[in-house]
This record gives sequence, structure tokens and C-alpha cells, in this order.
Amino acid sequence: MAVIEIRIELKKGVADPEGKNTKKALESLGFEGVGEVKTVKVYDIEVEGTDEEAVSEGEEMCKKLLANPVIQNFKVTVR
Amino acid sequence: MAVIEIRIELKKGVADPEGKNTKKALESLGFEGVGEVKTVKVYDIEVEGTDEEAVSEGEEMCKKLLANPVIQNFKVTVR
Amino acid sequence: MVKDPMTRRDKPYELFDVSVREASDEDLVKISGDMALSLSLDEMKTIKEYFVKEGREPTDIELQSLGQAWSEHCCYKSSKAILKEFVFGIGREDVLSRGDAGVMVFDEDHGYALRIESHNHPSAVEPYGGAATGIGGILRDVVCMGAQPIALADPLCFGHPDRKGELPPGTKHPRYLMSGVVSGIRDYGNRVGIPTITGGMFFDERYTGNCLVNVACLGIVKRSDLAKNYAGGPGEVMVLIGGRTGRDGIHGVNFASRDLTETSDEDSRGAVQLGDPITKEPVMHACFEVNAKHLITGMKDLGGGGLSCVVGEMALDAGCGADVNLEKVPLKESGLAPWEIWVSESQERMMCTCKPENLEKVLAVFDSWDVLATPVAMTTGTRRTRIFWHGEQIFDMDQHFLTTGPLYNRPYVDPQVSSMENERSPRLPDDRTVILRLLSDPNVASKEWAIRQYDHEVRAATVLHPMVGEMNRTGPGDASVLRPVPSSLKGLAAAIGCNPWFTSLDPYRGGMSSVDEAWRNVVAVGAMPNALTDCLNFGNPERPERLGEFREAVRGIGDFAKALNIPIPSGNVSLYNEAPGGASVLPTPMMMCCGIIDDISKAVTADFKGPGNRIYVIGETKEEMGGSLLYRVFGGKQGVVPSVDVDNVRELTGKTLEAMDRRLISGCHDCSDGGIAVAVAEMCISGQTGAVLDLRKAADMSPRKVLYSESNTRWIAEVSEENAEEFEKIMGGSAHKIGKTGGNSMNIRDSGVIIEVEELRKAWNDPIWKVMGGQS
Amino acid sequence: MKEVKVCVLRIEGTNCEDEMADAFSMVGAVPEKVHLKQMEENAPAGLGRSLEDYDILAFPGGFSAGDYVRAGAIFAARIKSVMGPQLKSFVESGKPVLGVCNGFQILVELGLLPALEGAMSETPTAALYTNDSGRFECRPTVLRNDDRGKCLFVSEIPKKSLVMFPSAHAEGKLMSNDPDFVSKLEDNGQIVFRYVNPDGSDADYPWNPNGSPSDIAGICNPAGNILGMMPHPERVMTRFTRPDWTRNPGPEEGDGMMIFRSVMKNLG
Ligand SMILES: Nc1ncnc2c1ncn2[C@@H]1O[C@H](COP(=O)(O)OP(=O)(O)O)[C@@H](O)[C@H]1O
Ligand SMILES: [Mg+2]
Repeated sequence: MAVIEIRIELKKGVADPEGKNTKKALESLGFEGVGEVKTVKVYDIEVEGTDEEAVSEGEEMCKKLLANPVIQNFKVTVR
Repeated sequence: MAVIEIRIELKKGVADPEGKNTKKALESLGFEGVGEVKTVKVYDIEVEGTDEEAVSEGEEMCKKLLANPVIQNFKVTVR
Repeated sequence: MVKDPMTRRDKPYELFDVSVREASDEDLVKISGDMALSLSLDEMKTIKEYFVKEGREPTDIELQSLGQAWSEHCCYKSSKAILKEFVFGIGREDVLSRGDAGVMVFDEDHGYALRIESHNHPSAVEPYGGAATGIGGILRDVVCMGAQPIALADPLCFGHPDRKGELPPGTKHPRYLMSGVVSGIRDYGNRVGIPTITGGMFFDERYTGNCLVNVACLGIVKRSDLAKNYAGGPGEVMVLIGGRTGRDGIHGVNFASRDLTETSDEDSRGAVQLGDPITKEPVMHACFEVNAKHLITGMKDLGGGGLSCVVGEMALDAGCGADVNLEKVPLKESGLAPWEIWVSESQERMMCTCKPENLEKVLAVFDSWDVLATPVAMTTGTRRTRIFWHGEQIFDMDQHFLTTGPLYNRPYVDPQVSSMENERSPRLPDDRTVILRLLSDPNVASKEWAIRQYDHEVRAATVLHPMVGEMNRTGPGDASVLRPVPSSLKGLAAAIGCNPWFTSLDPYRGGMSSVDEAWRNVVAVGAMPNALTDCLNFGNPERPERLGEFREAVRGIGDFAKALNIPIPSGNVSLYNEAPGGASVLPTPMMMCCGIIDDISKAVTADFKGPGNRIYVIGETKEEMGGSLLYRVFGGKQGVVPSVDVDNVRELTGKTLEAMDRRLISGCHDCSDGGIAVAVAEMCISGQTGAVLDLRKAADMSPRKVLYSESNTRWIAEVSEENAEEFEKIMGGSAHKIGKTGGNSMNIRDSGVIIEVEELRKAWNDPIWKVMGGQS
Repeated sequence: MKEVKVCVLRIEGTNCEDEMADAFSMVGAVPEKVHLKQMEENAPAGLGRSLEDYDILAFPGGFSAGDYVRAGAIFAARIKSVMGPQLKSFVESGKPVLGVCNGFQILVELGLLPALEGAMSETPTAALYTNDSGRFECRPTVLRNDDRGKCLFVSEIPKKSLVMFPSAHAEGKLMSNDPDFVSKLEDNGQIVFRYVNPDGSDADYPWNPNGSPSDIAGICNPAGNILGMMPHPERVMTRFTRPDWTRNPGPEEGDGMMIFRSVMKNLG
């Protein structure tokens, strides 16, 4: 049993409206000097097998479902 | 300038319909032995100041806007 | 007490016997507190007496069950006597059911269901999840009538979203709450595919510590499929449907029946649930299927009160008892104590009853929808509920004692009523400044930021939308109208009415005014009001002033409803709406009115349709400035709160609807916050058309008061020159001409003020977008 | 005339299937709401269905599986695993496929649109991404028919004319990582609908509610038998669901009718 972390980020150049809105909200609450805000989607998933097997299983999950290669990159690590 | 990662997780015992439905979808796609699927919300935020200042700024952001202590835990680290 | 009252039974599961028979008053209070029962000393004493008579000590599950069943939320112990006196039982032949939702005749073959409920405390603590589960709950109330939900409505009350300064401890910022609540309604409503067609947003500092989240649902049902909410008799199987049971939502109703405190955040985590619209949707389909195939005898949702209430009520209303095999209940996590399973308020669950010979077929239907369905109990002929855990009896109580709960006639004092005597009129700037300020007040300003996040036309039956007028340049509508039966032109209209400011200054007139507003919204679109549903949000009923307000407001609602013979087949009461520190919210009777229009092609919207038409005000404008938006914004004090003359309501409704039926009125808008000034401005905004007003002949008082008075039972009507004569004949003196449409500005002759329509639009459109982010 | 059978495909959490089916009924087709489970090989007796028995396939709008992960992603992945090959041959046989809103998102996630390199790509080559506003937008939108004659679903709509179909979505911005994406679609004649201002000029927000490049609202595949679009024609089958019908009385029939009538005509 391993727990993998799947991190799905937007590709460079893809606008991130949620990040942008969050930045605005933070600024309106008085936070100063906030630069870029990026939102990342993370799944922590329990899978069977060795760490290596778990990671390659996670990558399969991204390809089949969790990420759209047009807009997103993914990274799978063992937690 | 520092980039902090803010990781917001649901507390134990709080239902996670998104995780549950993702698990179901993975299983129906033929992934076997999938255990718990947890969805985590992550923000990568550029903030000014030293690492320490950045982390405490990030914690403030969570308290004021990004997290609800009733159902969520948060963790702020420097990337 | 020397010894611990809780004795654990020597069993592989958690079960305690609780010594109450010998307990002192002090002990009883401590037991109630330690077990989080929220029961008073007197109630604990009644329970003690009961178990003395039974000759044994109660188990923890029995006490927890009582705590839940006797909560204000479940048994209306403080409000029932008052509701009975004033609003219950307005009998009309077309009331088909007063079950979990009210059901009224829609046409020969169909009924429509209506119900409203509050989800205030959970939303104050966790706005997103709280509001979402509120939607889930109200949908289930409609589904268990066998009705397909067709619309949602969501009136909300918050502190000012741009509030500056320190917040009271334990309180979240109104902007945060508003954003979370709207997201919760959006995500649940949109995902489950039911349009959110109307609602309201009310802002006042007094909601800062305790926001109000009310949610309403409408449904449509074939009259032959109308479901009952109770069993058909003894010997039937009770089948638990839908989500699994977990620790979420334990003590939710007790929480709703208490004031919020500074630590509500931490204390009530268990009471907060997260809804799952994806489980809900197949549950709905499957329930409709077993109902339409007449395989079941009754169904009911597990709302506040969980298994404990649903089993008791489904059996009791059928004159039965029930034997429950509690270990059969499917769980989310292991290790729950029996009492936790019994009182949990986990979402997305329903119960149905069926004859044993149909059980297999019922289970097959649920299976085909991948919906969990488990027989957990049988009805019996005993009028007692017994619970077994792997064969061992752990609960045995009289149904009636358990379910009915105590009833109180708590002390109340009649409220002080605002009057003309101590009235202080505000010093006003010029009309231009006044009108622009009123339009930008968040209570009037555009709610488009929220409205367009809700899908208000999914199901493709929305005939009048919440925003009306020129596309993407819209203004506010009155009632929304649906066409629930596609083969017919008959429409169902729904609108919200509420004026908490009137209610706080004069609860009786406030109650009446709230009904009047909902009523006239429905009339404004051309529909005949048909039924009401109400959500009564008030403060702590144990304080005599609060209960006095409640009583007077309910009396006002009842007097209106009785006089006009309009039934209130469902409703909800939410008490204990007090912020940390004990500040009460404004007394808020939230009314929803449903109406029927025989031919939707005759429906009327509020936007001015073009230049050169006459503008009339229907109804009398009086010097009733108490509680008006004008006074609130510019600092007026006291004054008379607008009254309602029920005969006048009846007469004007008849005339207005007749004129609409003859297609004589091209635009119609009700007059409420900000009076004629705001109503006409809004019609200009949505119609992209100006207006010239001359108010001298409208009423026998100063033109300024005519402009801003909020007298009830008034509409602004737009009538073409060609139709004017016939219109005036029908109205017979009840309509007063106040101007003409045309041009690019609102031009008030009496004060010489001219405001461009674009300027009106900006003042009205921008404020909430500015605070919440985004643009129209 | 031969009965035209329409498969309106659904999974748990699908909505808008009722109005999609009703729209097809209104033009004389025979729609059936079919759960994806019924397409599985081991579907319970009597409930099993086979795609090849239908003449038209429609993916309804709204949501599917809550649109967790990404809009349409879960539904698309499950379709692929249950009936990928059948779907491919359905499409290749030239039978019409319609996807509205969530249905469009599903078609893109399935690789059936834009299909620049063959009928059905292994992985998606485009995405329908979060609106520029970051919000769900439920509002009227005006579309221009820019089809150049390929698309089976718009033949009854006069070329370059404007129609009003309302939009209701949070993820409707068409994206690709191919910089020449728009011009390739253009060259192939795949752009069917563009958002425009009511006077027909290039759309500004909110008339383009999501920020789609070149105001693209709907595209077809190179063969013209698959149409995916964000706005909802099935919501405006009569004039009474137009948001402004009380001030702009048009014909009894709503603009949406033409979509369904077109495909019927092309089958007949
Ligand atoms: N103010 C009211 N006016 C009319 N009917 C009411 C009112 N308050 C409650 N009711 C009715 O009393 C019944 C019980 O309400 P409640 O216990 O809140 O239902 P639930 O169990 O669904 O939460 C329902 O039929 C409801 O419609
Ligand atoms: Mg109920």
C-alpha cells in the first residue's frame, strides 16, 4: 500500500481565472505584495503495490482521467 | 520574494464527495485496489519578504480567506 | 452526585444505561449538558417521570433520541401553539397534502408542491456546505411527495458585504459568508439540474452575527402519483435509501435550536455536513420509479432528526409501532455507537415503506439505479418503537411520548410599535442624490452577481426569468414563471416577499407586509396567488420580547391569509437566530407566494416596453414612512409602518388581473423598497427607456413623500394610449396616472430633477459587483 | 417515414436529458434516455442496448458525475472504456452526434472534436476550460451561423444569420496548444457558431461569456456529422423561453427548433 500525491498544474500560458480572483480577494483584504497566485489540483490516492508500481499507476490515472494534456501537466510522487 | 505552497485538506471525518466520486470513476475505468482518494486544494503564491515572513503571511491568508477551520486543515511551506 | 450516572453495558459495542430515576435536578441538568441533549430541566424531569413509570433506567440511545425529537426544530415546542392559533388549517378544497411539502392542485391531472426551510446555523459556521445541504434537504422534502422538483428559490440575509471594522468574536465576514453560501447553492443546484428561479438578498448589520439562509423548492406531481409520508399499516418493511450513515451531522437539530456562541465553530463541527448532488440524483430517479409503479406505501426524507424521527413519524402517523434492526444500517465508517447511528443527520438519505410482497421489486429498482437500499425495520401493531442491535433490545419507547414532545405557551410581551408621534423625518439632499443613493443601497442594487451563477433555466421551462428586459441589459423582475406541463399553456409563478425592517418596528404590520409583497409580486406578472409557504426566522423564544414579535408577525400573516382564503400548506420555523453575544437578528418572516396563470402568453414583465406609454400607480400612496428604505438610508426615525387593507388587496388584485387578462398592461412592477421612485427607475433600467413623472395628482401629500413612501398593495403599470380608456374603466379610480414613458432619462417634473437612464443603471448595477468582484 | 431513433446518453448526475429528449420528440424523432450501464456487455436482461440500433446520438448538457475532476472528464473516460470502439464506428458511419454544453465538453474529452487528425484521437487535442470571468455564467447569447455547408445540424439555419441560444456554463473556453488551431478549424470549415453582439459585430463580454478565441461557440468535425456547442438550443424550442419574449415577440417557434429540424431533414 502506498499513498501517492498527484499534482495537476496548469501549463504555462494557460490563464488561471481562479488564481486571479483569489489574488484580487487577498488584495482586497489588505494583503500587500501578493505576486502570482496559482491554483493547483492535488489528489492523494491510496494504491496497492510498490512505490514504483504506485507511481506508474498514478501516471496512468492522469492519462486516462485526471489530466487534460492540452492544458495541464501532472506530477506523481510518493507521499 | 518567496513562493509558498498552501495545502488545504479536509479534516478527518468530513465528507469528500469529490474524492468519493473520483474514486468511483477510477474504479469503473478498471483501476484496481484504489483505496481512499482525497482531494486537496493547493495554492502556490508569490509573496514578498523572507521565508519566515512569507509563511506567516500565508497562514494569515488561510485564516482570513482560504480555509475554513471548521472543516479544513492547512499547511504552509516554502516551495 | 457521587457516582457517574453512565454505566457501560458489558457488550462488544458501546451502550450505556443512564441513571435518571434517582437523579437530582442538578444531576439532570448535568446529564443533559454532558450528553449534549439541549433539554431543559423541566423536560429532563418529564423524562425521569416516564422512566420511573417504566420501571427502568433509559439507555443513552433513548435519551439521545428524546433530545433530538424534542428539539425546537423537530417538535416546534415554542411555536406550535401560535401557529395553530393563526396560520394552520386554512382549508381550501385544492389543498392536496400538508406533508413534508405542501401540495396544491395545479390542473386536473397535476399538483404542485411547495416548501421552504432554513439552514441558518450550519451556514453561519460553514457557508458552502451549509447552504448546499440546505438545498439537498428541501429537494428531498419535495421528492418524498412523489413530485419532480422543478425550481429552487433562495432568500438570504447577511451583514453588509463591504462592512469595515472589527467583527464580533466568533463571526465570519459577511462577504465571506455571502460568497460561500452563493457558491454552495450554485454548485448543488446546478449539479442536480434544478433551476434557481427566484430569491432575495437582504442586508443589515443585525445579520452580521447570524446570517439567514432560507431555501425553497417547487415540484410537480401527477395527482395519481401523490405520495404519502407514512406507512400503510402494520407488517410493512421500512427501507432505508441512499447515502450511508456516518458521524456527520450529529446533533445538528440541537445546534439549530440554540443560539450561536463564540465557540460554535469548534463545538459544532459534527453538525456540519457536505452534500453530494451525485448521490442525490439517482436517488430521486429511483424514488420516482418505485412511487410511479405504486410499489411503496409511503416515503419520507431523513432531514433534521435522522432515523430517529423518520421511523417514529412514519409509524406513528400510520397508527403503528416499529421494530428496528439497527445493525443493518449501512455505515460510512466503523465504530459508530448505536446512538450515533440513530440520531445521525447524514445527507442524501430517504426512507420508504412497502408491503413485504413488494420488497424484492422495490430493491430491484434501487439496484438498477445503483442506489443503496436496505430493509432496516418493520412496522408493528404496538405503537412502540423498539430497537435491536444484533438481536439485543436496546430501546423500547412509547411512540407518542417520544415523537410529540413538549408544547409550551411561553411568556411573551407585546412589542412596542413604531408610530407617527415620535416620527423624525430625515434631512434629505436633492432627489437626484436621493434616488441614486437608494438605487445603490445593497438591498436594492442588482443581485446579478449571484443570479447568473445559478442556472435559472435548466429543464427548459422558465418562462419569466429572475431578470427581465433587454438581453444582458436587464433589470429586476417580480415573480418568475414556469411552464411545468409542456403540453399546456398554464404557468406557475413564484416570488419571495419579506420586510424585516417593517417587522422589527411593527411585527403585525411587518408580517402582513411580507405577505403583501410576495402576493403583489405574483400579481405583477399576471398570476393569481394560490398558496403561501413561510419560513419564520426569529430570535430566542425564551425571551418574552422575541416571542412577542414572533406572535404578532404570525398573527399578521394569518390575518392576511385567512381574509384572502389563501392556504399555507407548508412552512418552517427557525428560532434562536441570535449572534454570539445575544444580539438578535431582525425578525424575518420569509414568505413565498405561488400563483397560477392560465395562459403564459399573457404574462407581463416589469421592463418598460417603449416610449409614449402612460404610467399609472395602482393603489393608494399614504404617509407611511416607518421602516422605509429612505428612513434607513438617511436616518429617519419611527413613523407609521405601512398597513394592509385586505379588502383592498382583493379588489385591486381582481382589477389588475382583469386588465392583464385583456392584455391592457404592457409593463408592471410592484412598488416596494424605495417606493415609486425606485420602482419606476428599475422599469427604466430594464426597458432602456426614460420616463417623465408628475406626482401632483397621485396622492394628497407632498410629492417627495409620494415618491418614497412604501405603502403596500401598489403596482406601477405601463399602458399604451390606445388601451388607456379601457384600463381606466376597469380600474375605476384605483389607478392614478403619474407620467409617460419616453426619452433617455427619468424626469421628475415636481422637483425638476433629470437623471439619465445610463446613470440610473450604473448606480443600481455596480455596487455588488464592486464588492464581490467581476462586472456585468 | 422510417422512425428516427435517438439515444440520449446519461450517467449518474447527468441532467438536461429530459429537455434534450423533448426537443427531439418535438421534431418527430423517437428519443430514448439510455444509461451508460445499459451499453455494458453484462447489462441486466431486457435493459441492454446497443449503439448501432440508433440513428442519432446526443450528449445532453448540464453536468455529469458532478463535473468533478474536469467538466465531462469522468463521463468521457467511462464511455471510452465501455463503448469506445462502437462509438468510433458509429461516428465513422456518418451518423449524427450532438453534444450540447456538457455534451460538447464530453465530445472534446473523448477526442471526437475537433478531430483534426482523424475520427477519434487517443487523447484530447483541445479543452473547454474555465471561463475568463472564473464564474458560472447563465445568460442569453447570440450566435452567428458560420457553417460553410458541412454541418448536418444547421442546414435549416440561413447562412450568417443570428440565433439566440442561452448559455449556462463555467467551463466553455475552447483551448488548444496548437497555435494555428483556429485557422485550421477555419480552413476545414469546422467553425459552426460564433458568439456575436446582438447587432452582429464581434462579441464583447458578456456576449462572449467565456473568452473563447475567435468567439467560437460551436464546432463540427471535418466530416460534419458531429456538432459540439456550449449554448443550449434545446432550451429555446418555443418563443416563451426566450428571456426577452415579452418585449420582442418573435415567431411562436424558438430558434432551437432549427437545429433539430435540420438533422431530421438530413436523415430523411
Ligand atoms: N409556519 C408554518 N406554517 C405552515 N406549516 C408549517 C409551518 N412550520 C412548519 N409547518 C409544517 O409542519 C410540518 C413539520 O415541519 P418540519 O418538522 O420542519 O419538517 P421536516 O421534518 O421536513 O424538517 C411540515 O409539514 C411543515 O410544512
Ligand atoms: Mg421533511
